[in-house]
Amino acid sequence: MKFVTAILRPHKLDDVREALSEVGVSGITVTEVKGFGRQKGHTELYRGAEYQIDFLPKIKLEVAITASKLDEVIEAISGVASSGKVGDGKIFVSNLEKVIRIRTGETDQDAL
Amino acid sequence: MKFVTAILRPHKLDDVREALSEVGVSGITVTEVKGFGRQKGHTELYRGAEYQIDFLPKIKLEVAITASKLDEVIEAISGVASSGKVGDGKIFVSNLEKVIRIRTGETDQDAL
Amino acid sequence: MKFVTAILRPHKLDDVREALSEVGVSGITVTEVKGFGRQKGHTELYRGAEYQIDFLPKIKLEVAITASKLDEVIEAISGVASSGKVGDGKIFVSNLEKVIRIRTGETDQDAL
Amino acid sequence: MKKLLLTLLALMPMTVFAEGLDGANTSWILTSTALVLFMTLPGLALFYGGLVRTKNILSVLMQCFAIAGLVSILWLVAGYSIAFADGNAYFGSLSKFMLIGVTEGSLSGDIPESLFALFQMTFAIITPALIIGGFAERMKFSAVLLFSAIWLIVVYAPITHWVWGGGWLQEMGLLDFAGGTVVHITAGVAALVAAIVIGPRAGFPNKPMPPHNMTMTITGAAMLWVGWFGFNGGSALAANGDAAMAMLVTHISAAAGAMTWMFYEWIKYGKPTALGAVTGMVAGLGTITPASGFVGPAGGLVIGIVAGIVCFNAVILIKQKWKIDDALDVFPVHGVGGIIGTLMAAVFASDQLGVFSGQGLAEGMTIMSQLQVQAIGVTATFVYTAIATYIILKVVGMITGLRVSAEEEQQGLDIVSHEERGYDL
Amino acid sequence: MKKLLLTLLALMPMTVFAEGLDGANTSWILTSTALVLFMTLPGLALFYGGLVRTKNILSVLMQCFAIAGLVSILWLVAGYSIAFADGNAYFGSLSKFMLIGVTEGSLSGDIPESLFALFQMTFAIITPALIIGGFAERMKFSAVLLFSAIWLIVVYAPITHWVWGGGWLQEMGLLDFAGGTVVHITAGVAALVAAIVIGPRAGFPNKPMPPHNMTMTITGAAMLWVGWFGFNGGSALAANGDAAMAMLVTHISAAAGAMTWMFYEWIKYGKPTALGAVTGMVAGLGTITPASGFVGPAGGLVIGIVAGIVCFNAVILIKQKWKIDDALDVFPVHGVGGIIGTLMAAVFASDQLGVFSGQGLAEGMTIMSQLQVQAIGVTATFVYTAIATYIILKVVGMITGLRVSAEEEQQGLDIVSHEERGYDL
Amino acid sequence: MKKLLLTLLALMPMTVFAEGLDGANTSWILTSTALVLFMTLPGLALFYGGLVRTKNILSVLMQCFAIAGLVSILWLVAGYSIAFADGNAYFGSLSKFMLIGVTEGSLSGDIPESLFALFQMTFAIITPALIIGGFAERMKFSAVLLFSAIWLIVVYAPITHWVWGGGWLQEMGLLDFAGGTVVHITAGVAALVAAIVIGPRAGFPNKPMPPHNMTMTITGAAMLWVGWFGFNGGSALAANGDAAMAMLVTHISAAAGAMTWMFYEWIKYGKPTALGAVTGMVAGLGTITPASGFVGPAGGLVIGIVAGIVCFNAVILIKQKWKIDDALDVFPVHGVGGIIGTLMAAVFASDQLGVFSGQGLAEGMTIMSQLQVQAIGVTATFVYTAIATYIILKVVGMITGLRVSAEEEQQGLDIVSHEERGYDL
Ligand SMILES: Nc1ncnc2c1ncn2[C@@H]1O[C@H](COP(=O)(O)OP(=O)(O)O)[C@@H](O)[C@H]1O
Ligand SMILES: Nc1ncnc2c1ncn2[C@@H]1O[C@H](COP(=O)(O)OP(=O)(O)O)[C@@H](O)[C@H]1O
Ligand SMILES: Nc1ncnc2c1ncn2[C@@H]1O[C@H](COP(=O)(O)OP(=O)(O)O)[C@@H](O)[C@H]1O
Repeated sequence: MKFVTAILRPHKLDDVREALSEVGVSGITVTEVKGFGRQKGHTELYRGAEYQIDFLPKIKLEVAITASKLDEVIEAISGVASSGKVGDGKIFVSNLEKVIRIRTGETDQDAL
Repeated sequence: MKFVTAILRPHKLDDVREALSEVGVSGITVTEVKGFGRQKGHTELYRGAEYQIDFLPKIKLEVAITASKLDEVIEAISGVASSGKVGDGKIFVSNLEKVIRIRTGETDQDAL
Repeated sequence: MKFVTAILRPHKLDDVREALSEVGVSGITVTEVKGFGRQKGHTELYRGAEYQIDFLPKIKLEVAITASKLDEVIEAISGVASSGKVGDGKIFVSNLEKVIRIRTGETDQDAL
Repeated sequence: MKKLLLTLLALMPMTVFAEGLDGANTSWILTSTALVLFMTLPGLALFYGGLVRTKNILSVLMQCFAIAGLVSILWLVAGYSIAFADGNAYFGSLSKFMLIGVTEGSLSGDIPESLFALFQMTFAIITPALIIGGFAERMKFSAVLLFSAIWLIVVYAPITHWVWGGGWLQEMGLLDFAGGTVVHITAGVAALVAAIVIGPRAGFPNKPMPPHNMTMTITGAAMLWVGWFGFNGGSALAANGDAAMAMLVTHISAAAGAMTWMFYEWIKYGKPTALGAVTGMVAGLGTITPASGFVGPAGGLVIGIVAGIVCFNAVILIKQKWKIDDALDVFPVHGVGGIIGTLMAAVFASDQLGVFSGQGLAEGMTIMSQLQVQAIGVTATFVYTAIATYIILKVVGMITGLRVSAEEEQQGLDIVSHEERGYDL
Repeated sequence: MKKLLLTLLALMPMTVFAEGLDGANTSWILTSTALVLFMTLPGLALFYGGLVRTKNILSVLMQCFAIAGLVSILWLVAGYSIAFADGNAYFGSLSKFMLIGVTEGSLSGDIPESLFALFQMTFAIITPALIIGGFAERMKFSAVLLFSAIWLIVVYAPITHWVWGGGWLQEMGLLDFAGGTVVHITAGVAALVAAIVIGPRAGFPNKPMPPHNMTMTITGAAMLWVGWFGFNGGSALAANGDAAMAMLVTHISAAAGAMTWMFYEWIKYGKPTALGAVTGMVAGLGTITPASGFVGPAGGLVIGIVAGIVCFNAVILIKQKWKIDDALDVFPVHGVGGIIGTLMAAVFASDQLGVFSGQGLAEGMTIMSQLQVQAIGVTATFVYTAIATYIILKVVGMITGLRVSAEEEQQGLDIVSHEERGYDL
Repeated sequence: MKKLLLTLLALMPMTVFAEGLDGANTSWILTSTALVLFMTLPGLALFYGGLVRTKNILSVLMQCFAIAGLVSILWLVAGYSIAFADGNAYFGSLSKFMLIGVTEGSLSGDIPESLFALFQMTFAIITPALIIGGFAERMKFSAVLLFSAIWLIVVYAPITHWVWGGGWLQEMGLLDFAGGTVVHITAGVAALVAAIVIGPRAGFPNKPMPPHNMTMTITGAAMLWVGWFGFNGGSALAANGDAAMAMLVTHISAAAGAMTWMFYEWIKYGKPTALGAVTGMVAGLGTITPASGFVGPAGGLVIGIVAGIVCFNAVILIKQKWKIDDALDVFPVHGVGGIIGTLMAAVFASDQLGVFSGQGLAEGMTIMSQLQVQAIGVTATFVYTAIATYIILKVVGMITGLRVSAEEEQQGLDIVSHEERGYDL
């Protein structure tokens, strides 16, 4: 199994979730994160003091999938999350050794 | 070493933390996340517009452990986090190559 | 490639980010988390009821790097994040199989 | 005989005799002025602010603040004069430009004229501030300012003259105690026109845009309720039974509007929401406004109930059926409320309705004849406001542009227009 | 002679002569009415709202709002009449049903009766709103509404008649200037009974349930302080020295209560908390309420200090020792405060206490004889409220059920009862 | 003849005759008192609170609250007497210790003395509360309390005596209608001295410390605007044309200050910020304060514009050039505003300026001679406050220490000083 972590623009979340549904992914976990990268942040101004805010709001989406679906999932995410502008984000893939569904105790493929 | 990530119902956190203490886990890291899965979300109503909110508040618990404790830890979590109703969450296990305790520079088992 | 996750004291974030820049890391992702470990939390007092708050605010920093940079990165983080007092946090290293830059579709080293 | 006169003098309220200043009335209008300012700042600002998304919260608060500042100055310079200086049936004059001649000794009736001008200024502030709900979350800040400034002079000040400054609607006998036409219809119609001209927010109506902070909205609504006592009660321009009755019926209508909306929603959707209750309350307040000086408690109750039902359906109609993105529902709540309130004033002012009686229509008026006058007032206000607002928007659009770019809208107005963030918790 | 009379006339305050309306008094009571409404909305709503957990914030705000709406209508329909229309020693009558006969010209004393009815309405609103602190975070919304409605008619209106409407306690000479018995004891006792009948929140007392937004609670507390000027100062029903002195002692007591609680906590637990300070302030305000029209500044100081100490210990006793989940400490703060304030009124009203003197007891009364009257007032209010509240809760329980299910409680009332969320930052 | 007299009597406002209490004036000052308390609680508390970082929010709210409590008691005990009891040119006396002799019947002019003492108490509260902005986010709570207490007695009460209590500056003819010297200069200077003595916050000026909740700051600013009507309008101590004109010019200056700062910033930095607008508004309010009873509308406009420009540059100068960490900019906004306002009062009070005329200088005064008096008033207040504040801080430092430890500052004052957290959303 694989564990896919994607860093996305916040407003792409709904589209990505739908795209994943279409390839049969039925569960995901989402975290609000702050990203720092090539994309420039914004300036803030308080009583004449200008602050450069480097961290940008991003969404981290985590999804556990069976290894065979990996390419499909990457496709699905990249397809809708890409705008072509700096800051679209990344997809990280790592190996997942085990999954347990707490409710039933099912493991691995059955637990996804 | 193993890295265990559990997605839980928020109100189970305290119980899980205690259960982990009992099996000798002394450190954990917790994140507020939003989950999407089989469990149905709720409706929100604003001036006659009904919104279906699919994302549910969940807690992500991350804990690094020595490999030999894995089963015990999974048991501990599953034991208290399960309510038998859809939405109890999952446990993901992956391999952890290295751990460093920043304060002392200790590594691996000593750093846990 | 390696995926490095560091749990840090919140006010160390800016220093760590700079230290990472210096060793050539150009992107990171940051999450606000709550940590539980050896460091003692604080007490809160509401109308005579004292609560022990065990969870402490921490920052989780995630960064994907090429394997060869691992030691340098660990050094960089440890260097500035350490205060010598309990609660400085940990660094977790795991293997990263694949990285994709969503914007361009570049993969692995090129995507970092 | 002299003794009798003396006694009479003593027994009658001061105001009857005082050709000079009446301290008690002054005291109440000083207070009312504070209450009406409080309605906009922070009342309306919070009510509206809570309803938008986090990324636009400051833009809403800032627009309310900036309008308060800008309008105050324009009112001083020319607005008050256009509205209240002697002139013709349609327009005052510039004789009170810069409030020239208004000193600490000048009176307007039995209160200081400086106070009357200030009290009216707070009405002039809230009206354009109400409009921003129509184009919230997408309009350029420069355009908001320019639009509000022109609108104040071209729409608000003249209509105020028509209704309260001795103009043609006042002559005709229009009943508008505290601003059903002047404030609520003008604001509601302007918001509707602006929403149409500027177009919907990106994603509307498919993407849900829930309020980012309902606690803020409810806090603001509560402040509106309290402040409205100054709005309607103060419009008596005296501390007497008229003021008291206006406050009482205002309160009753607010309560009735809130309860009606709440139960209606409960029945229709299965749950009573806090947003529903406070929206119904605001609808009740807006609707009673023109009628508040003329009706009795039971009349206020009916007006509040009608407000709840009609405005509820108006929201559904405009937003969900017609898909007009009047973002914070200004027209269905204030515009529609102002219209039905102005009409109902003719009915419940009558003293022929038993327990539902009001304070009586003017000599020679019947409900029907008064209704005609009210209808003319509503129509004139509606049409003039709609046309003028449309033209002003087109002009402003040519000068500054009306809308931020799609990308800026996506990022949010707070950072884009003001380089600030609402929360950094 | 005539000249003398004339001069006398001129020198004496208007009110002495005016059998008609007094504008100054009217002005102040119009203002006070706004201040008292402000205490509930948004004051109390925010004070309470900040103390609950995020998932229940809207339920608290909504309950305050809905009670304000519902009570206003019931007060119009029957509450005012039961409390203030002529009747017997225990109950008014229905002769002022729907405020029939209350026109813009009717007076109550030297202020408009419509104003008096509205001023009293704001008291009728805050009392059941105070009670919700007892059963917060677990009661069904329908049950809250039904309970509040019945309670208003069965408990609040009659007791108001006893104390202020010409009833038996007023006859007996009970000193309750602004509602120590009528408002605070009734609300405190009802909250206690409700907390016991409904049972504790899931997890109580083991699970900590810290306030979700202390800034909201402090904001609400500050509004209560300000609004209380209308509550106690307005209860003079005049803009005179009595009103002023009532406001002064109210303020002093609030300050003393806040400081006492703060230092007490500092000594006992090592840290002075903001919640402690504002709770002490509210205790000081509640406690001075019945006494505020009778005591002097130094008396107010002592009352505030006593309030801080006694209410502090009452909170510990009820919540931590007795483990009664009166969730927001309504009884220990308001109930206990009301009781000790009503009793202390008898003492510090005396003009025999040197610097601690008040305005003097009634002809023929001594501190001890007055204390007896006060004790009867307290006991009667306590017992009647307790029994009636218990019965009402049982009745409501049979009709709607009192409590949401365990699972719903877990999920939070905002989503479960209102399908809304407080924050979406 | 008698008839004439009679008629005259009837025509002239009550106040002229009344050697007794004037109900209308009393009504307005009762209201104003509530408005001024509202400025501190919650107004200023929120305005300041939003500007600090989350970890210190409660410390700010708590300091405002605790100062309100502490000062109220000290004012009762001795402050009022030092400021307003008969004494010499520099100091009142302790003859009104514990407000002895102030009963419900005592008058001060034509309002109750209890009311005058309370109205002034609310001024005494806000002044030390303003100071906390200078040392926010780092001072020990015990030190804040001790400092505020001593400062009230040693600085505030005597200077109040100088200016309003019959002291030497009043004798000299200093124009300070509502507290340019008494409130704003003293608070601004004390904050500056405190900021220097205590030293900057850790990380200043390199580390950005953006406001944690701009919505809170704007809400507080709005409340300040509303409350300031009581501050300046109430300072007329009457409900008349003076009060009304004071309120009007106050409002105009606030609006002008806000707009000036906003446009200035827009031009200079490319974006108009909400914080800029509200800061300009507060600057406009602080600056008009001493002048508000003497100038006309156009004068108010100029004063507001000058306030916006000068205070804006003062902020940049103090914070960014001089690197003094007056954390919430108390000196540049209030201190500088108070200074230039006190000076401009001399100019715009003149009735020789055409449309910019005010109500006229005192018999025999010219703009230049009045300016001299004003300059003496400013200098005396500035120097005395600076020296006394410095000494008080040194004394307090020896008793309690002034600053929390570096580690505690890092953790935040909320947990460290009060064991509470602002938000748990
Ligand atoms: N090496 C990395 N490790 C972890 N997260 C990264 C890394 N590089 C980028 N990110 C995340 O991806 C986001 C987008 O990266 P950025 O360089 O701005 O644009 P792009 O992905 O288009 O190249 C960043 O905000 C950050 O959250
Ligand atoms: N494939 C997945 N990858 C990541 N997270 C998942 C996945 N499936 C479920 N989750 C997380 O687990 C939570 C519970 O899943 P759900 O399907 O609702 O119930 P259950 O775990 O009882 O089957 C989800 O809300 C989501 O956060
Ligand atoms: N085994 C673990 N797994 C995951 N996170 C951990 C683990 N141990 C500690 N942490 C995280 O590291 C933080 C610091 O740990 P702590 O034991 O307090 O101090 P130190 O790192 O100095 O030993 C904790 O707050 C927690 O977030």
